[in-house]
Amino acid sequence: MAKGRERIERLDRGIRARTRDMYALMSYAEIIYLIGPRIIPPILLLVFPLIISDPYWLLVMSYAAFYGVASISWDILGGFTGLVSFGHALFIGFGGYSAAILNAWYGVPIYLSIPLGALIGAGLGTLVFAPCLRTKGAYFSLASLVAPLVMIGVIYASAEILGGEEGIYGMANPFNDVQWYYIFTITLLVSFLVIRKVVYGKFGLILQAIRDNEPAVKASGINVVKYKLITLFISGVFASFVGALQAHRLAFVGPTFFNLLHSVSIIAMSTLGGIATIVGPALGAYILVILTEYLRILQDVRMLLYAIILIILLIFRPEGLFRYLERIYNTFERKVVEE
Amino acid sequence: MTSNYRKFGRKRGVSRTTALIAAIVVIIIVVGAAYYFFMAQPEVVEEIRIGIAGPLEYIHGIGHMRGAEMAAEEINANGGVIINGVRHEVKLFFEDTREADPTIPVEEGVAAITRLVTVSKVHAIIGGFRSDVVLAMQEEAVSRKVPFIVAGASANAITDRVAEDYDKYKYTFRVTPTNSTTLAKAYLEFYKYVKAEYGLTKVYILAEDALWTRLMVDNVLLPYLPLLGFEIVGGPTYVPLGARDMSSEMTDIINSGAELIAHIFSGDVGIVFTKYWSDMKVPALPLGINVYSQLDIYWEQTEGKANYETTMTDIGSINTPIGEEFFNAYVEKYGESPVYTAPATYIAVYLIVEAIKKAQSLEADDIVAALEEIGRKGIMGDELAPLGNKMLYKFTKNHDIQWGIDDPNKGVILILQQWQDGERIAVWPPAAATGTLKLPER
Amino acid sequence: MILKIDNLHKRFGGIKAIDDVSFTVNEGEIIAVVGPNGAGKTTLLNLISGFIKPDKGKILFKGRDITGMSPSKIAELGIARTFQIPRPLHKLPTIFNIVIPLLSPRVKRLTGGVGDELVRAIDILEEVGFERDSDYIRKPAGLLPHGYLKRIELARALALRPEILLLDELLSGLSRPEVTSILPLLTRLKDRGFTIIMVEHRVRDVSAIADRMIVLNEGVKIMEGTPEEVMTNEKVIEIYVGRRGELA
Amino acid sequence: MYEALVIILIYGTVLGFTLALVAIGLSLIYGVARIINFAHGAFFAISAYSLYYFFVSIKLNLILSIFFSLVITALVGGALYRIALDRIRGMELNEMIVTLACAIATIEILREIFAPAPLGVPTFIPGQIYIGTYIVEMQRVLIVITSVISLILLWLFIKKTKYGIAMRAVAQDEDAAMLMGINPEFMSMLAMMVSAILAGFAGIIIAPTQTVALENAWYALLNGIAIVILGGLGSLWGSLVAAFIIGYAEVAVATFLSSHLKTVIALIAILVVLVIKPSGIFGKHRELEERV
Repeated sequence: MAKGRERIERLDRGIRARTRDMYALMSYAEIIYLIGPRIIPPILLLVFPLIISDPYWLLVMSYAAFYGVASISWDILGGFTGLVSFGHALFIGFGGYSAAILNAWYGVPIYLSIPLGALIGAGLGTLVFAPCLRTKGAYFSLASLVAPLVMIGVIYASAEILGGEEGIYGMANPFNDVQWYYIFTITLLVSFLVIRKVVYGKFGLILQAIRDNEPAVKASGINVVKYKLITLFISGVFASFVGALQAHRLAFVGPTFFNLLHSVSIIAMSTLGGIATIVGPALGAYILVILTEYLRILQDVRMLLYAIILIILLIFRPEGLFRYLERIYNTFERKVVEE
Repeated sequence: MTSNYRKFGRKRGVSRTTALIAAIVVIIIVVGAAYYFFMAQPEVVEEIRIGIAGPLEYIHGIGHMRGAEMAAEEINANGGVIINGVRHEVKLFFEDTREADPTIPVEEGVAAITRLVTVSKVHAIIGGFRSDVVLAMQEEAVSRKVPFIVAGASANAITDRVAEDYDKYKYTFRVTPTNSTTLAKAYLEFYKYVKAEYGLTKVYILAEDALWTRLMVDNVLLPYLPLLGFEIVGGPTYVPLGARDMSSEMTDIINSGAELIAHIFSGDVGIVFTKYWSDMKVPALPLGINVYSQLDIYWEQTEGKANYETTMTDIGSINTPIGEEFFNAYVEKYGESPVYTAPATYIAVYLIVEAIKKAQSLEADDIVAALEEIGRKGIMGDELAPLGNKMLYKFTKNHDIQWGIDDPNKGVILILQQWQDGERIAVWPPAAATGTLKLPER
Repeated sequence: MILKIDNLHKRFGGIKAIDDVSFTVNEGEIIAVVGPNGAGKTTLLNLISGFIKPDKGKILFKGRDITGMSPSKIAELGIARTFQIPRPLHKLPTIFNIVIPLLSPRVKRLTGGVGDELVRAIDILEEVGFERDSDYIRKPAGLLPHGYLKRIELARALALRPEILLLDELLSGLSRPEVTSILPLLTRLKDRGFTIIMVEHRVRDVSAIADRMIVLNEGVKIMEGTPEEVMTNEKVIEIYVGRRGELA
Repeated sequence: MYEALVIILIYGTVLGFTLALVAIGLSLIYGVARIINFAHGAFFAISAYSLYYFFVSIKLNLILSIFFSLVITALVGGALYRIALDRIRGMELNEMIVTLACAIATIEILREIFAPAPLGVPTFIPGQIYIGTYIVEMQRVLIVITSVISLILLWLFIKKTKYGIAMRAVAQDEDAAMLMGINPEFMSMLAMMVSAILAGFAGIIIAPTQTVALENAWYALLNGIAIVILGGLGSLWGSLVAAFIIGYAEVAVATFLSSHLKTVIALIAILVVLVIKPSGIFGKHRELEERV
């Protein structure tokens, strides 16, 4: 067979060019190329306990999923709507406290206290953030940063009722490590799918439009405030849900749930992974949580190294790791021989 | 059409920054792996593994660490522990909880406990500092059925839970400080003493804003001080943890005409208090708790403004006739006086070892039973730590350490310490006193 | 009479941006509001479209008081506007810029929610001068040239199926051929029954299509009349001193 | 009542000045470079620890110690901008997280170098003066005097010097400034250094009245943010006024109500201000911006 001219072609280009939006795949390689990154990570997450059954790493991975959900839900606000919230911990805290009060004080069973806690937490959080919506840009960020700090103050001031810094404890914790791992991980996967559905639909289009140009959206006859409130609530439901889960997992909830560090870690994870990508924030959460725990072996220089790594990644990959990896992945090439 | 696949593009290659990041990641992994394989020694059967979980970067956690180290070295040097004829050595595992920083969430502490239990496979855990973190750590420790000796947090809830649900929480013990109620009672003893000796009766209550201080003020100071013949002329005033300015509080104290300031500080607010108290020439004597003034450097830190400042202190963190062996050994080894977590952790290691020796077992339930026994029989024998010789260590039925009021033979005693011209002097109880209380001349 | 502006006042700090302006607009008219820079033209549009609340005065739309309503509510009622400096949804493809108003409650109500938004969006883009298969429709709007951004502005306003179009300096920054291609479009829109209020700096261009003109200066309405009346008015020429070239 | 007012006046003023130094720095760097600098509190800590090192550990004389501390702080500020922020200008989130990570790194480094416990620095000038019957430490008088001097110096720098004017130009319109031959990158770095010096100076003069502790970095940052929101981002006068509002309010709340309410009340006040006037007390008029 006569050899033709050799040409190098990017794998994704070939697929797209042939199909426009419908995928008509021509080889297994193409199938793997398309499906691999979408299916392998969830499978890895689901079989993780079969590979590593150490409860410590299961706990760490649960934390990662916890932060993952929180970061993804933050991404709807910060990434897609342009409401860069510095107080996302507010939802985590409200969710945790709501579930804790329902379960520990009123004996609401766990399978009700968590979803109810999520809804109440999201509602309360939306209520608190609603006045902050009047502010824009950096002012919204800073105003939202203040909100959870006020809650910490309120909890300290009402120590007799809300338990002050000793928090609320005694919640039901009926699951073991593996079960908790799956609860957190499946919550992450489900949140991911739901939020993807939300932001890549018409609703998400309006959110992105609000981020790009708010006056134009107003002039288009769309009630921006209403959309922002709904978005706050949707985002809050997920964050509150994991807050409630965490409250039951630790059988403890305290003012640190509202901590600045929670809010800021979430932003750090999202930025590291790449905002407005949904997968990115979850990726960032896994990287940073595992990194923090992995660095434990270094004892006292641990946080220093953590900070330095974070700085380096953010400076040299400012667009986020996900977009970077995506780009690398898209450069997979093949040689095409034209006859 | 034939095709084959290449990983990276033609000209793309690997950019310099990518290489840099990759290098960093590789270094981290290599260092980590090396650490795992070379530093973390292979498991030896003849080990009593004790985990220390505390804020290891702060003085309290350093106290945990050093106290444990001292005890472990002593025990191992004396031939370790013989269990069923096999010699065991104490091996320590440290995990940082970062809890001294009030912004750190509790998850960090829980992860530390889990790691100690499941990775280091410890037989018992000692540590804890911040009440909320300790409560969350306690939950984790008992759910994994590992004895957890709290050496640093005073929340009543920690031991109240043992009473509420013994079967679940029996793995928890506390060596020091005793719970808020006991602290408050000891506090009242100081006041009885000061009233009897010096006739001071007008009290102003000033505390940092925390649940334990509120409980102490509400449940003990406010009801009982008047019963003891004191007049509460002002307060209670609660100072937030991050306060950096206390001028208004001091003015209020001066105006109230108080002779005594009942103060309760565990954070560095205490330092701010001392400075403002001295700067504004407040005539009243602070009598109570100011944890930072237990440190040697406090005098220097406050440029001597700490003169006359008093605080409640534990045996072992001040040089008294009772804890002097421990104190001197510690100072010789580390060059500075111990913080209260150090003697607590020190004695906790001894208690665990003693319990294991007694039970001849490393099973959690056996250790717990033996720890309960230790107290009841009062068998703190001569062979135990130098610190234990002169003071009874015994757990109450709630697994709290028993308080001996002013008699070290009945239980742990708490000391009233005063700064006098650069020296920390124990002024009460008489059994441990090295000097007498002095009043500020203002 | 579709719109009635009644004694409108607006101050910014010490500056009177709009000082006692009143006029009425009839259905199917093109009204041009002209005046030099800083005359308060854009402020007037912002007041009508609800982006700024007036200090005093009333705005009646089909007899209904819309003063102080939110911009989205006013748009919902049928007053669409464009912006002077086009700010498209720069990260989104051009076509989605038009889909946004199509998703608004007003359009849903008018169409009954049937039909594909994308198809309708392309139709509207074609109407304002995009080619159906052009790359521009799929490109992020931020990458388009200035002239097209103005068209996007117009298309977005049109997509809302408004009764009144408020055009804020639609012609500014456009080249002569672009202007000549847009003007007939506006006349066509008028013929289809739209009421158009256009704020414009370039008096001459609009005089060709406007039914009536309103001249503003320093927030005050100087005069109102047909283009001929305005172009020959002494006062107006006085305001535009040094700008005769533009007028003539 | 009268006494309480005097106390509020004296101590509120002292507190107000230190807060102002911290907040103005934060406002300055936002104004010039549009960076919300989460490492601002770290400057406060760096200078205080440097002072401890020079003044207490190696017993240098006071003026030299302060000078070296400020130089170190300024260099750290400049380095932070040059090494880290320069590359990611305009990416607000990255900037904020990077500065935050820098703050963490700085604090960890300080923790490695110095003792983990809070440290103390002796008062610069011993003694006290009497205002009526009230004793005021000389150190506090010094705080007020030096703060006033440094604020005047800052004002002169911004209004009169070439660099100050250039900095204001960048703050107003970066593109226009660039056309005038001003290098906005350099000006941003300079602004970072000046803001570091301001925060550092606050850290130095306040050190003897409190403690040199790592946590101070966070308290300084949070106070600074609170004031900057209240006064309006980027508005130096706003920050100055807001600093005094917060300073007096904190002392007043502590005097008349209860100390533990003072943080909550300050924060709630900020939320209320933001809701009523979303751009802060002295922020720019939003409605005018809307026109452009």
